[in-house]
Amino acid sequence: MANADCIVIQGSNMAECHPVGYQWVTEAKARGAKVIHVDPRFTRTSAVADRHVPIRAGSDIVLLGALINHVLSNELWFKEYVVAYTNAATIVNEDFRDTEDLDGLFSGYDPETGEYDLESWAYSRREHDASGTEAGSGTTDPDDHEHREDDAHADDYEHGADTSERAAGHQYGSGGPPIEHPEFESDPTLQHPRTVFQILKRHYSRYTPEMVRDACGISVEDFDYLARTITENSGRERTTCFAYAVGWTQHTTGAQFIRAASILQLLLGNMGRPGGGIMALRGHASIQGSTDIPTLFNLLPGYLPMPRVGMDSLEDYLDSVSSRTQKGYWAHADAYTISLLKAWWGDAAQADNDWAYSYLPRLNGAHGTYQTVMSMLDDEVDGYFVFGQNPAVGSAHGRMQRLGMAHLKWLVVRDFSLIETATWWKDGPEIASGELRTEDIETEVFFMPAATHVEKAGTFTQTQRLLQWRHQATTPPGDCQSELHFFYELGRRIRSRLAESTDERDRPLLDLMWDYPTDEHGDPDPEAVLAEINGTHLTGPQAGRPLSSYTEMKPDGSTAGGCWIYSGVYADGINHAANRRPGHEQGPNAPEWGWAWPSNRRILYNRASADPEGRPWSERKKFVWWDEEKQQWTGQDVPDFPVDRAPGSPSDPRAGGAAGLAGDDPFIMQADGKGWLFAPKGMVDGPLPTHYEAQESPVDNPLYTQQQSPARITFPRTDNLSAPSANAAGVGVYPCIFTTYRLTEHHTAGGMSRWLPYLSELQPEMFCEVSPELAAERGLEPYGWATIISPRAAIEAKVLVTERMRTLTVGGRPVHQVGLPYHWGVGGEAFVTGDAANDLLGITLDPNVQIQESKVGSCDIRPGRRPHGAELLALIADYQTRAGLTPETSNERVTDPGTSGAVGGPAAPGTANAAGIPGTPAAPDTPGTETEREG
Amino acid sequence: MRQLTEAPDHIAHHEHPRKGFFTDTSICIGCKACEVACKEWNRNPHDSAFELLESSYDNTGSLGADTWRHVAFVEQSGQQIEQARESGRALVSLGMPGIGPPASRPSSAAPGIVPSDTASSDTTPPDTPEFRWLMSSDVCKHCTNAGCLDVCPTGALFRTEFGTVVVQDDVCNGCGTCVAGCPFGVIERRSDGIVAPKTERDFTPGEQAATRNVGVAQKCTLCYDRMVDDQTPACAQACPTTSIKYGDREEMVATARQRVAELQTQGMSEARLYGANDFDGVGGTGSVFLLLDEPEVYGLPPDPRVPTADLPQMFKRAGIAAAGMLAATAVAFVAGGRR
Amino acid sequence: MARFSFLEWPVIRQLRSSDSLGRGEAVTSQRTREIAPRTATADRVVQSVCPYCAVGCGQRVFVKDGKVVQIEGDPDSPISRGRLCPKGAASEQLVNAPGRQTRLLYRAPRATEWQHLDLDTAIDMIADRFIAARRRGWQDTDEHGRRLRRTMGIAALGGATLDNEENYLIKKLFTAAGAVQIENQARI
Amino acid sequence: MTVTEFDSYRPPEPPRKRRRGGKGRRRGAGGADGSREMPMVPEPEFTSYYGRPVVKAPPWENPIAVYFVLGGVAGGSSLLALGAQLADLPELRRNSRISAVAAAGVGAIALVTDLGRPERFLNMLRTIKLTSPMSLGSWILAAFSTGAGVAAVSEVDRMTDCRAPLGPLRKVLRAAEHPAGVVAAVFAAPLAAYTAVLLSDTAVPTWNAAREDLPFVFVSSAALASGGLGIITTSVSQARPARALAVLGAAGDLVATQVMERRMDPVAAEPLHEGGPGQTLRWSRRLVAVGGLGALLGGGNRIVAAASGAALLAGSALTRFGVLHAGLNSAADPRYTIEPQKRRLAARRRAGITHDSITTAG
Repeated sequence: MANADCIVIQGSNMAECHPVGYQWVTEAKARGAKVIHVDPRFTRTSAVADRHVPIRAGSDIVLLGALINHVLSNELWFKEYVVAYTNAATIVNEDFRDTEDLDGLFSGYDPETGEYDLESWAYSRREHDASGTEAGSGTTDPDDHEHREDDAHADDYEHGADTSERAAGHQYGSGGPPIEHPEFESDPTLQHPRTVFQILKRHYSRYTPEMVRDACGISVEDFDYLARTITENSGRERTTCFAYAVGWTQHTTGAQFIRAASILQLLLGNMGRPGGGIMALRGHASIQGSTDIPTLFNLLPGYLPMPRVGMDSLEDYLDSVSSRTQKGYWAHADAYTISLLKAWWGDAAQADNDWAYSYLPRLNGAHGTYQTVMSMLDDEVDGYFVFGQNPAVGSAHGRMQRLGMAHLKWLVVRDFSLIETATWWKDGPEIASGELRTEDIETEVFFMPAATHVEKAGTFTQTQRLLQWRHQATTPPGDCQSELHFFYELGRRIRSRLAESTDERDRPLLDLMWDYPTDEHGDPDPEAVLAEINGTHLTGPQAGRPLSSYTEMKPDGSTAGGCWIYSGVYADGINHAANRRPGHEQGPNAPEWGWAWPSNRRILYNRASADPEGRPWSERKKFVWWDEEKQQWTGQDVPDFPVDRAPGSPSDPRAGGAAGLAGDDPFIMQADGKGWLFAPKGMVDGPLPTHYEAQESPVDNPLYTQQQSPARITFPRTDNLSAPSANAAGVGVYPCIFTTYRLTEHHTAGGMSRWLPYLSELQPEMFCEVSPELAAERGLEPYGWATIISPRAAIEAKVLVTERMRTLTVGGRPVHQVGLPYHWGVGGEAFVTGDAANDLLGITLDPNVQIQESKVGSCDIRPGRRPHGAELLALIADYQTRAGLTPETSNERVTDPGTSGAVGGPAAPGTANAAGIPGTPAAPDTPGTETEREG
Repeated sequence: MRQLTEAPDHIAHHEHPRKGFFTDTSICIGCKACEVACKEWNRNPHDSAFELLESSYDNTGSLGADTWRHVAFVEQSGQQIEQARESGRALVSLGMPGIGPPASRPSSAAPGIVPSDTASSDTTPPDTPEFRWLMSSDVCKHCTNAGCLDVCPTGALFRTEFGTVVVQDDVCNGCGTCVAGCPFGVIERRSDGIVAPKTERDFTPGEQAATRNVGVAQKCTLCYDRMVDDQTPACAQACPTTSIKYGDREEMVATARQRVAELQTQGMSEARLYGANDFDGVGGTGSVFLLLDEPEVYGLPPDPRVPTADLPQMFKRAGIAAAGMLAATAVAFVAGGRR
Repeated sequence: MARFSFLEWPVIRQLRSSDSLGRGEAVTSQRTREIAPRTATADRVVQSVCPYCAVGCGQRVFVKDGKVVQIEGDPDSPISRGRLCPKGAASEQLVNAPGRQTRLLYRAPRATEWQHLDLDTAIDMIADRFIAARRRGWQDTDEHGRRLRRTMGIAALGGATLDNEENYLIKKLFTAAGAVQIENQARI
Repeated sequence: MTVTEFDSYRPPEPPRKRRRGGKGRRRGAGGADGSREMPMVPEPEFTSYYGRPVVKAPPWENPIAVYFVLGGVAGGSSLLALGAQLADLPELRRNSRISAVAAAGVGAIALVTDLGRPERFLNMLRTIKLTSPMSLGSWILAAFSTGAGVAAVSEVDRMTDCRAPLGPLRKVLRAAEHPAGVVAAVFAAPLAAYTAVLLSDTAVPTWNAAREDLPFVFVSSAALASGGLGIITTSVSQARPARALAVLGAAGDLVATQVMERRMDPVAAEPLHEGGPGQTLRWSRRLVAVGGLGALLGGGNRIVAAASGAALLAGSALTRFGVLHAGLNSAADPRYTIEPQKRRLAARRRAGITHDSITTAG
C-alpha cells in the first residue's frame, strides 16, 4: 500500500478503524500518492485524504459500475494484462441473459425459492471437451499484494448446481467448487458478443456519471476527478489500490461490492502488483484466524466445508470439495481432510471406517447466528456459550438477541467484565420496557471471567494471514481462565461423564484426541495445540516429525494435521509464529517475523506483477520476474507460483493441481488460473455486480424495476419488520437513511472499551450525526437529545450537528443520512452506557456470506428523549401502524412492476435462454467477504 | 538588574542535546492514541465526567493536570479555510525568518517522510475547498523561557539535562503559582480526581488504584523517566502516523521547516510553524507545531510572552512603590508628629 | 526526601553550583536523580500482539512482581513499528481494568441477583447441562432418513479475539459433540 | 435541552457539571455570541477554541486574598511600629507591633491553607528563586515575621508584666527588640509590594497588564489599611501618624487605581469593571474614599476614627478580593488573552518588527 500511486478508500474509515495500518497510507501520501475517500460521512479518514467524495450509503455499485464503464468506453483498460490474465476473452453460455435484458434479474432465477440456477451463467465449452456442464470457478482474491495488504482467504462460492442450502461463505473453501481441468471457448480479440468483455460492456453501459449523480448523490465533477485520478494512476508505471472494510460487506449485496472493485482493478491491471489490489481491512485481532480455523457452522479448519446431508461417504464429500484434476493446490483436498480426521480421532480413524468421516455431523441448512437466535425464540436451543462477544449490543436487532436469550435454559458468558449480554436479565432494555420481568426469566446465567491476551499464550492471525505468537506474560487472576483452559477442561469432564457410555452417538467424543500436556494449573499447553494444527508424520521414517508444509500431507493416514493451510508454522518443531527478527533488520516483507499461511508466503498472486513473458511491467513497479539465466522466478518476494514454471509454458490439460498451471496463469488458487471479470459460479446472486437498493431504502432503484437484490435472504416475521421502500405507501414514515459505524476510541460493542476509563472518556455518550439541513428541518438542537425510530426499535442519542454529514440530492430529492456509532449499550456496569444503535437494525442477509445489512436502514428522527416503559413500545407500534408495516413489507423477492412500472414480474428464469452468448469460464476474484462489524 | 530569562544556549547545561517534539498536525488523524498512551504511562487519572463536551470529537477539553496530550478537533467551512490561507500568505509576505524551501533538502531529516518520487511538480492546492476537519495534538511546550519554572518557589519545577521542564512530584507543595505563570495554560494543580479510590492497589485487575499526586502541579514531563533510559516518550512512540515526532530539538526544527516548505510548495499556504522561532516571547519552544490555521483556532495563544521577561521592570516598579510607602510613613510621622 | 542535610539544601547547592537561579541541577530531589522508567525496572518483558483489531500490532508487555505494569508498542514489529492506536495503548488498562471481573458469578433461574460460585462447581454444572442439552436436541436423521448425527440443543457465539488454538479446540469439541450451531464475530 | 412529551418519564437529569470553559462554541470571525455575553464591548474580531480559556487561572481562592490584605496590614503596621518606636509613641508602637505579627501570622496560615499540599509549606524555603516572586515573598515573609515576632514577643512580655519565666533571655529579648523592629520594618514595604508582583508576574491577562502600577495600588492599600487599623486600636492622642498614613494611603490608592486602569490594555482592564469583581472594586473605592475622608476630618473623634478605620480596612480588603477575582475571570475567558495579544502582535508588525512572532511561515 505504501507503494501505491493512488489509494481509494471506500466503504472503510481506515484512519479511524485501523490507525496503525493507516501509517502506510500516510507514507504513500507523503511520497505524493493521491488519497481519495468515498464515504457517506466526512470522517477522520476524509480529513487527511486529498478529497472526500460523499456517497449515499449502499449505492457503491453504481459508482464502481460507472468507473468500469468509464474505463471500458474510454479505452483506458490495461489491454495486455486484461487479455493475458483475466477471463475477458472467455465466451459465456448462449443461454445467459443479463439484467439489462431482464430488468434487474439474471437468467436462472426461481421466484419461488428466490434462488438462481447458475447453469446459464457457465462458460461455453469447446466441442471436444464434453465432460459436462461443470464450469470453472475458483475463487480467491487476487487481491493485492505487497506487504500487508492482501486478505487472502478466499471465498465463498457456491456450487452452481445446488443452491438449495445457501450456507454462506466458504462452502467450497479457498478452492471454490470443483472443476475438471477445463478448456473453454475464447476470443482473444474480445469482439465476440458473448465474450465476458462484451457482456461487461453491455452490463455497465447505463452506469453513467449522470446515473452516479442521481443514484449516489455524487456530483459529475467529483466523479470526473475520481475517474481521472484512478485511471491516470494505473497501468504499467503506476498502480492504484482500493481499501474496503465492512462498509462494503455489511450489505445485502456486500460480496458484489467487492467483486465490482475487483473487476475495476483487473481491468486497470492493478491486481497482484505492488501498490495495487484491494485491501480488506478486518476488525478483530484474529478475525482472520477465526475463519481459517473457523468457529463457523459451515466450515472445518482450512476452509474445508462441513459435510452436508446426503454426503454419506468420504468420497462423496471429497468429490464435492475438489476435483483431482483441477488446476492449483486444491486438488489435494483428500490429503487435507484425512489428515484433519487423523488429528481429531487418531487411531479411531482408519481406512476401513472412512477415516472416521462418519463422526462428523451434517448440515442441511444455514445455522448462522441469526438463524440460531430464531431457533432460541422457538425454544429449540437449551444452552448458549458466548465468549468474547456481546450480542446484546453488537449484533443486529439487539432486541431479538436478548429475547432469544431469555428463552434459553442456560447461558455461559465468558468475558472480562459484566457486559450487557451477561446482565440483560437484570437491567436490559426489555426489563425497562416491561417486556421481560427478571423474576420470570428462567435462564441460568454463568458469568465466567476470562483471561486477557497477556495471561495466555497463543497465536492471532492478522488481516494479512500472518500468525503471530503471543507469549504469556502473567497468570490469570482469580477465577479467570483462558478459553483454551475452559474448553479443554469442559471436554475432559464431558468425556469422563460419558466414559461408560455405549451409545454410538458418544463415540466421537470418547474417541477424540483430547490429551494435551498441562501445566500445574491444569492449563493445556497451547504450543502442543499449535503442533497438532501444524500436523505430524504418523508413520514412516519421519514418524513423529512435524510437517514442514501442507505438501507433505498424504491421503493414506500417514500424516495428521488440524488445519492444512497452517501446516509449516511448526516445521522442524520450531514455533515459527514466534519468530521475532526485528523488522528493521529485514526487507519490507519481513519473512522472519511471525509466519504467514500458506508456507510463509507474504504476498499472493505476485506472478501478475510481471508481464506474460515474465518481465516486470515496468522498472518502477518491478516485483517478481522470470530470471532467464537461472530459469526460475525471482524478485523481492517469494514468488507465488511454481518457481520453475517458465512463462509461456502451456497448461497440461491432464495434470491436476499445481502441475496444471500454465506459465501465465497468475491466479494460482483459481480453478482456471485467471482473474475473473465475470463469475460463472461462486456468486449466488449474479455473475456480475448489479446495483440493487438496500432492503430498506427510500430511494427507487434508478436502474431496474427490481428494487432489492432478488437473492437476498429475508426473514419476514412480525419481530423483524422492514420499512417500505421507494415509492411504496408509508415510505415517508421512515424518511431518513441511517448508517452505523465505529469510532476509533471504542471497540465494537464496547466490551473492551466501555469498561476502560481512558477510552470511555474520549467518547462518553451515544450520539448521532446529522447535517445542519436535517437539524433545521427537524428542530434538532446541537448536543440536545434526539430519538431515532426504525421499524424495530427507538433509541435516543445526543445530536452532533455537523457539516461532515451531507444531505445528498438523490434522484432530485434531498436524502438525509443519520450517522450512528454503535458502541453503547443499556446496562449498569460500564463506565459509559447508552442506547444501542444495533437495536434499530433488522435482519436481512447477503446470500453469499450471510452477513447482515447493518450499514443502511430507514428511520425517522425527532427531537427529545425517547419514552420509557410501555410508552416506548407504543411509539414504535404507532410508527409501524402509520407505515402500514406487515411482514411482507419490502420482503417481496421480485419487485412488482406495478409499483414502479417497467418490465414484467418475476422474470422466469431459464425461459429466456434462446439468444446465444456462448459462455466461457471467467474468473472473478472476491476478497474476503466475511467480515465482522466494522473492520 | 540582570536579565532573568534563560537564553537558549543556557539550556544545554549538560552534555545532552535538547530534546523536543515536532507535532505535524497536517498528518494527524485524531485517533487520540497519544492521549491514552500518555495517561497510561504516567498513570494519570481520567479526566472526565463522561459527558460530551460539545466540541466535535474532543471530549477531554484541554490540557490540564490529568491530560498531558490533548487532541483538538476543529470543523471549518470553506470561508474559514480561505481565511487561513490568507493569513498564511500574509505570514510569508512578512519576511519572517527561515522563509521558503531550504535550498537543498537534507536527506537525513524527516523521519517517516520519504522523499517524494512521484509528486514532483504538483503545485495545485489540494481540493477540499468546502470543508475541513483539523486535528491537532497539543502538549506542553517545554519553553526556552518557561514561565512555570521561573515562578516556582520551591524548585519543584526544574530544567532537566535534556532541556525539558519537569515537576518533581515529591517537592511541589501545590502553591499554584506555576499555573498562572504558564502563557499556554498547560500546567494545572491536580484536584481530588473524579473516582474515589477504593484501595491503594496498583496494577491489579478489578481494583481501582489511588489517584496519585493530588494537590500537586502536573503537566507533561516529556516522559523524563523514559528519556533517562533513552526511550521515546509514550505519545510519540504510539502515534500511528508519526504526526508526533520526537528527537533533538534542533533536528525537530529542521524537520518542521522542511515540512512546512513542502506543504507551501504544494499550495497549502495555510501551513505555518508555531514555536520554532527562538526570538519569540518564550524564546522558542521545545515542542514545535505545524499548524494549518492561526494558533488561537487551536486554543493556542497568538503572541505568548513569558512574564519573567518583564520581571526586572516589575521589581523596579515594586521597589519604587515600596520606597513610596516608606516615604509616606515618614511623612505620616512628620505630619502626625507636628502638633 | 531523606534526612535533611545542610549541604544538600538547595539554597546551598545554588551557591555551590553554577545554577544560581535554582532552575536546574541545584533543585533536584534525590528521587528525581534516581528516576528510572518502570520499563527498565520490570522483571521481564514479553512480546505479544494487540488484542483489538486485525492489523496485528506488536506489543511489549512488562511484568513486575507477577503484575503487568506496562504494555506498549513493539518497535521491532515490521507491521506496526512500535505504534499503537488508542485502544492498543489502553491495553494495560484492559488487563488491569478496575471494572474487570475476576470472580465467577452465577444467576439462578428467576433470581434477581448474582451469586458467587466456585469455578470447579460451575464447570461441573456446565458439563452436566451440556450433556443434557446435547441429548435433548439430538437429531440422528432428517425427515428423509438421511444421516445428520448432530444436536441442535447447544449453540455458541465467539468473539474474534480468541487464539487459533482456542478456536481449534472449540471447533474440535463441538464438532465431536455434534453441535453445529457455532458462529463467531466474522459474521456479525 | 430539547423537550418532548416523553421527558416526564425520564429521571430528572442531574445538573451538568461544567468542568471548564464557557458554554457553547465561539468560533469563527465575528464571535456573535461573544458580544452577547459582553454587551459593553464593540463586536470583537476574535476566534477561539470552543470558547475555552487559553491560559489557566491559578487555583487561588479567597484565603490568598486574605493573605494579601493581611500581608499589607502587617507591613504597614510594622512601619508604624518603627515610626512609633523612633517617635516614642509606646501605645502605637505596641499596638502596631502586635497587629503586625498577628496579621502576618494569620496571613501565613491563610497562605498555607491555599496550598495543594499544606504539609509541605516548608518547601517554600527550599530554595531562593530570584525569578519567583512567591519564593522571594516567602523569604521576605519569613524574615519579616522573625523581626516582627521578636518585637511583638517583647511587647507581650511587657503587657503581661514579665510573668513568663524567661530568665536571662529577657535581657536578650529587650536588647533585640528594637533591632528586630528595624528588621521587620526593612521587610515591611517589600512584603506589602511583592504580592503585586506575584500577581503581575503571570500570564493572567488582567494582572499582567496591570504590572506597571499594581504595586502602587497594593502599597497604598497596605498603608491605608494599616493606618486604619492603627486608628482603631490606638487612642486618638497617639494615632495621629496612623491617621496621616491612612489618609495618604487612601489618596494614593484612589490615584494609583485610576492611573493603573488608564494605562492598561482596555480589554485586559475590562474585568476590573465588570461583574462581581467590578462591583467589589467600586465598593472598595467608595469605602476607601469615605474612610479616608473620615480619618482626615473626623480622626479626632475616637468613634469616627474607628468607623473610618474599619471602612478603610474593608476597602483595602475589597481591593485585593476585586483584583484577585478580576484576574481569575480574565483567565477564564479566552478573549482577554487572545485579543490583546493579537493587537500587540499586529502593532509590532506594523512597526516593522517581524522577527519575534511565535508563528512563522518557515
